[in-house]
Amino acid sequence: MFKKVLIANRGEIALRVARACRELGINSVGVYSTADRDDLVLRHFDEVVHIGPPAGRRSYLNAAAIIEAASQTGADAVHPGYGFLSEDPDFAEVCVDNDLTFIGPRAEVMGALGDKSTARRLMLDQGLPLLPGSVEALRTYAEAKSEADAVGYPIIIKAVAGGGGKGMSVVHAPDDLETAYRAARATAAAVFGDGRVYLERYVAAARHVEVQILCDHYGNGIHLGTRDCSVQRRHQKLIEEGPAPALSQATLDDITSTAVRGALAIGFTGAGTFEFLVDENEKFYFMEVNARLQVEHTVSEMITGIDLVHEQLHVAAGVPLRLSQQDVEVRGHAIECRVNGEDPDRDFAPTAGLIERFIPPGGPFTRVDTHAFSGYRLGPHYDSLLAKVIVWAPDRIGALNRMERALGEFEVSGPGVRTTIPMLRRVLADFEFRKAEHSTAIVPRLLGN
Amino acid sequence: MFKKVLIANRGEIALRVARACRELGINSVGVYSTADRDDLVLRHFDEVVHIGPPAGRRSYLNAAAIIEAASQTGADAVHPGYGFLSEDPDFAEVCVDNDLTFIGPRAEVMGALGDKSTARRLMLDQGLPLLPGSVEALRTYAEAKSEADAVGYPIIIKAVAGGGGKGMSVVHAPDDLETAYRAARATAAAVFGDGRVYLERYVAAARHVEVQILCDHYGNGIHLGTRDCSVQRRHQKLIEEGPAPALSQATLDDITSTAVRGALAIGFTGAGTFEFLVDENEKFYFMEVNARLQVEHTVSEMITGIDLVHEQLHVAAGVPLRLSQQDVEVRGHAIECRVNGEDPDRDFAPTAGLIERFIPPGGPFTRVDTHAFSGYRLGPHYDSLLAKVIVWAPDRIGALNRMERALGEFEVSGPGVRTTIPMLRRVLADFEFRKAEHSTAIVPRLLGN
Amino acid sequence: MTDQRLLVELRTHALGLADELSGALRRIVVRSGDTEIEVEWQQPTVRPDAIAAALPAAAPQVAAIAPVAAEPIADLIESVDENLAAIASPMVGTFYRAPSPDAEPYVSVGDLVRKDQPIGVVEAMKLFNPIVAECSGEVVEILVKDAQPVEFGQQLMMVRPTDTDGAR
Amino acid sequence: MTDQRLLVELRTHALGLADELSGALRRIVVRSGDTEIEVEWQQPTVRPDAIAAALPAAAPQVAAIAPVAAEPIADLIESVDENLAAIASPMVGTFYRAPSPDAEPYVSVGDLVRKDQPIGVVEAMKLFNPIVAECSGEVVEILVKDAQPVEFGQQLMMVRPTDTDGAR
Repeated sequence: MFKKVLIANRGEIALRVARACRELGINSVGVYSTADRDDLVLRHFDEVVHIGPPAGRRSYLNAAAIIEAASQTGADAVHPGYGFLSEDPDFAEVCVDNDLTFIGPRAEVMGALGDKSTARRLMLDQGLPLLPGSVEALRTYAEAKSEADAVGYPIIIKAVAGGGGKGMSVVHAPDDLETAYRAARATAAAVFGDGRVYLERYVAAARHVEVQILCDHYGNGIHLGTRDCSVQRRHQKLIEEGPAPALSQATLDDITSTAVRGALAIGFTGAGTFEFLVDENEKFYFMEVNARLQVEHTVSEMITGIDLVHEQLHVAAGVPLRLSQQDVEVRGHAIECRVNGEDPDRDFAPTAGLIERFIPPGGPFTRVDTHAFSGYRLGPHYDSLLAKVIVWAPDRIGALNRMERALGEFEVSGPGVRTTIPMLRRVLADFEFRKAEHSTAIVPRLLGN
Repeated sequence: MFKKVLIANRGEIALRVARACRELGINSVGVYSTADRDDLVLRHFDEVVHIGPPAGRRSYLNAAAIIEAASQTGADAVHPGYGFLSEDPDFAEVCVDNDLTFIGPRAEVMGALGDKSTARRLMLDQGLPLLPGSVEALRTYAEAKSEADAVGYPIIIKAVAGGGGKGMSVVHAPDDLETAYRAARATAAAVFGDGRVYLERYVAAARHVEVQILCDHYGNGIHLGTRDCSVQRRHQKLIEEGPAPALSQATLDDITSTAVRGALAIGFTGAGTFEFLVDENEKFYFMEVNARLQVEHTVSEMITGIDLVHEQLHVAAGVPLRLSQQDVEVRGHAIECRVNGEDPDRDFAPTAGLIERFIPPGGPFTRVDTHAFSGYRLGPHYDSLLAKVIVWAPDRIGALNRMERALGEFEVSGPGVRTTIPMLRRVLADFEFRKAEHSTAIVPRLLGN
Repeated sequence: MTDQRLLVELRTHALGLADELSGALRRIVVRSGDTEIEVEWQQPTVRPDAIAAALPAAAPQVAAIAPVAAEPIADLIESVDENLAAIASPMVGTFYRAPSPDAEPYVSVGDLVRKDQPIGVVEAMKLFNPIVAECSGEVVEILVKDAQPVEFGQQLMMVRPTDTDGAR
Repeated sequence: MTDQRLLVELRTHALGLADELSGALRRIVVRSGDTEIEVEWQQPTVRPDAIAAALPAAAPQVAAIAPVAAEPIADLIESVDENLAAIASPMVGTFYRAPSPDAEPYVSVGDLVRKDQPIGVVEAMKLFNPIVAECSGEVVEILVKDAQPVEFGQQLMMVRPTDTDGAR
């Protein structure tokens, strides 16, 4: 097992990993930018290194600074968290070049999965169902047009190098295709430095269902059940729950075993997520693989009792999987709500300011992952996630009621500080959501757009 | 089910019950003394009533004020929490006289269990094992002497009306008996208004093991597993864990079924705890019944996934038990640490003052039940419990490591504020404790007394 | 009075209030015409008015009418300013203005009361507890209705004391 | 009273109140007619030194020497007071005082340096990055040893500027 792990991230996920390290007797090294230097999160690490100024590309995305910090402190592994460098195959390679274990899949696997076109080809070859559309990148507008006609409208154009919901464009009619195609290429080139795009059928009222995967270096892989992440605003998840509700056990079994098969076929190692779209007939289609820990991994932890970061650290250190699939028993229902510092009245723009009072919820079967506290200053530099609230109950309605209680007692206040809590409570109270009849269309409906 | 429940308590347990009410869609009525009027706990209730000045006997022990508050607000039941009026059969009776459901056992059962002499007689009749000693109250010193000689020294003298570790006296040699006997009688008379005492064999190095019981009004009863509460300082529990470690499954099965049998035999209803002493040969002896929710009920919740207060409310409302014994699956290991505002350098005297910074632990499998927050003023009027930290893990060592992590990140600071956290961490790090070879002698050993 | 004199006067009063009032103060405003002194303290802790302001939709409804505890400072300032004394309920119960349904009220607005004179009863657990005036004076306001539930400490009446023995 | 006089008066009162009142003040307003003085204090918040003071036993050990970030205020006060300017590392890496192991150090204590003169290198990812003086002056202290790991922003040297162009 590792002796010292550098955590190349900030906020709640850096704290999450530091907690796992402390529980396993591993020393942790935290890194921080000037913007985070007063943060009480730093007390959770055994050592800390100041790596750069506030701008992400000069601090948390600064591979050189992070590698140097790891060398200085004698760390033997780097945990990238999510976001920042977590899906950067070059960074994974630089870690290895510097005798550091990168806690994630091998660089080449990550590279292949990061290219959506390659990932789709790989999964198609393994017999995973894809939505009708172009597997490879579209080379010309003519190709896009013939593909779209074959698939039938509406279609969605996505960036091959994309992810996290960025650079997607829905086209409802043939007349809009050319403009959308050229705009999507330009956006992809600007945002990802790679103008390639592909298209597939657009399913407006689908469920977003994903499978949590864990694989070791010896060809063993298991899943930790499913999560439904259909409650999204502009492809940003707001609420996640597990197991995915309103699906038959046969579908759940099918989707999980499909994911494990796909993961093992491509030599995936570590913790990852297979994302699927599920239509109203419970047909499911492979979307993409997230080759890292996800924000919502907590949901899988609550329903399985397995600490995913503990297991992730073990398999990264070369330990064979300590769990077989039979050891994974999904029990009850868990929900996570993301409390972001955003202003719903200003189109969910991030808010900044001093959080004067921060009293997270507590009590039975209620987990809070947060780096905030009374006196925390929410800055403008990074994402707006303030806290994740996760609750568990024996059944889904019990979990919804518990979450409603938990959000109701969550106090976040300060001048100018606004959060997603009111929006989250609206979703929780929604009749369709309570009946688990919702799809990715729920938030647009509630917001009236 | 109840429509409105008045919670006749304060602090974390009032909050605990209010949370359950909110999750079940029951309106809650909070009561508060002048000392608690600024408390943010009040926001957790749907309505609040100011019942009296700070002194407990004029507020939280003031049955008339509580009954009036219940009448005013139209509550249909009263939850007494623990402490205060929770084990007062007269109060239970007054509730019933005023058409209020008292959430607890029937007054006569509570009365019988509150009299240790009656309780011992009842349990002996049901075949529960008692420690050698006097079942009934001792009438004279001569009787005490002959009983002590028969039992063999050391012996312990306890008040018939006692509880919570108060009024106990250990006698190591015959010469000390008379003084101890007369002092114990005087103390019992002064503290409990009832001078009767009994004696039994004193087991210095025993484990304190208890069984969580839940019974309905239709003769059904189940247990929710065991808890070990051997880590005590002067009979005040500091750390509780479940299931009781280092006991064979046969012993655990025996002790739990014995408790259920005893509970059903005496017509117990609601949530309660059967306390046993277990010696090094795993022989166990009935000690007493706590006819109420206990501070450490959280441990049972974490290992069974059952919300005990939800179930308690249901059975009190006349709903048959919703769980059979087979539904109760004990999974993993849970530990609770009581964080009290006490000064270890002044013999654990309660401290008071402004808690400037209060940052409870969070993250995976970590539960905090607390009424405190940054800016909370810890007053001198009530007990010193500030927060309960409960963690779960698949095994005991994992739970100990997680608790060590959780306590390590718990920030409680303010001028003059001291807590039991350092003491708790000493116990967690103790070699004997980690091996689960400890007994009730552990805290005296660590404190060197 | 000149502005200058007035300021000194206001300051004296502000300081006097800060000195004499108990509890954690939040704000004192002393004003006379256009002249004003306002002092606000940092929020040392959670005060009842802060709680009220922070209450979400599912906020507690105080069971009876707003208790004395809810706005202690405002009340105190008012009573100091106007030299009024409040009579508060010593217990939770039901307030009655008269000894029986058919009887005349003990007191009405405008009545003069003597110290220790009964001004109403609070019934709790079927016992009727007489409430007496804490000072002699004139009843200027009755804050609760007949047969109204009251909390501990809830203000029942305001009295303008006629002597200084029991003004506070 | 003239506005000028009045302002002086108001200020005197504001200062007097601030002096005489106890507790953590948040705001004082003194007004007379159209003239007003308002003073508002910052809210208490979490300061870095408070954090440092509150660190428990298992506190982070800063990997290298205490970084500039750890005590920004103290540092600033010191350098202002003594009129010294710090040269800080622009990156995480290893500081070297000389271009090669056998060479003489770029600078030593007592040396005069010109603005933009190299004073050391920081090696990061096998690249050597020259560090230059930000102002002309005298090297009064070298805060890190040769071949010592440094953080971003860590102070390397203190210089007493000889002109004002780049004192900070």
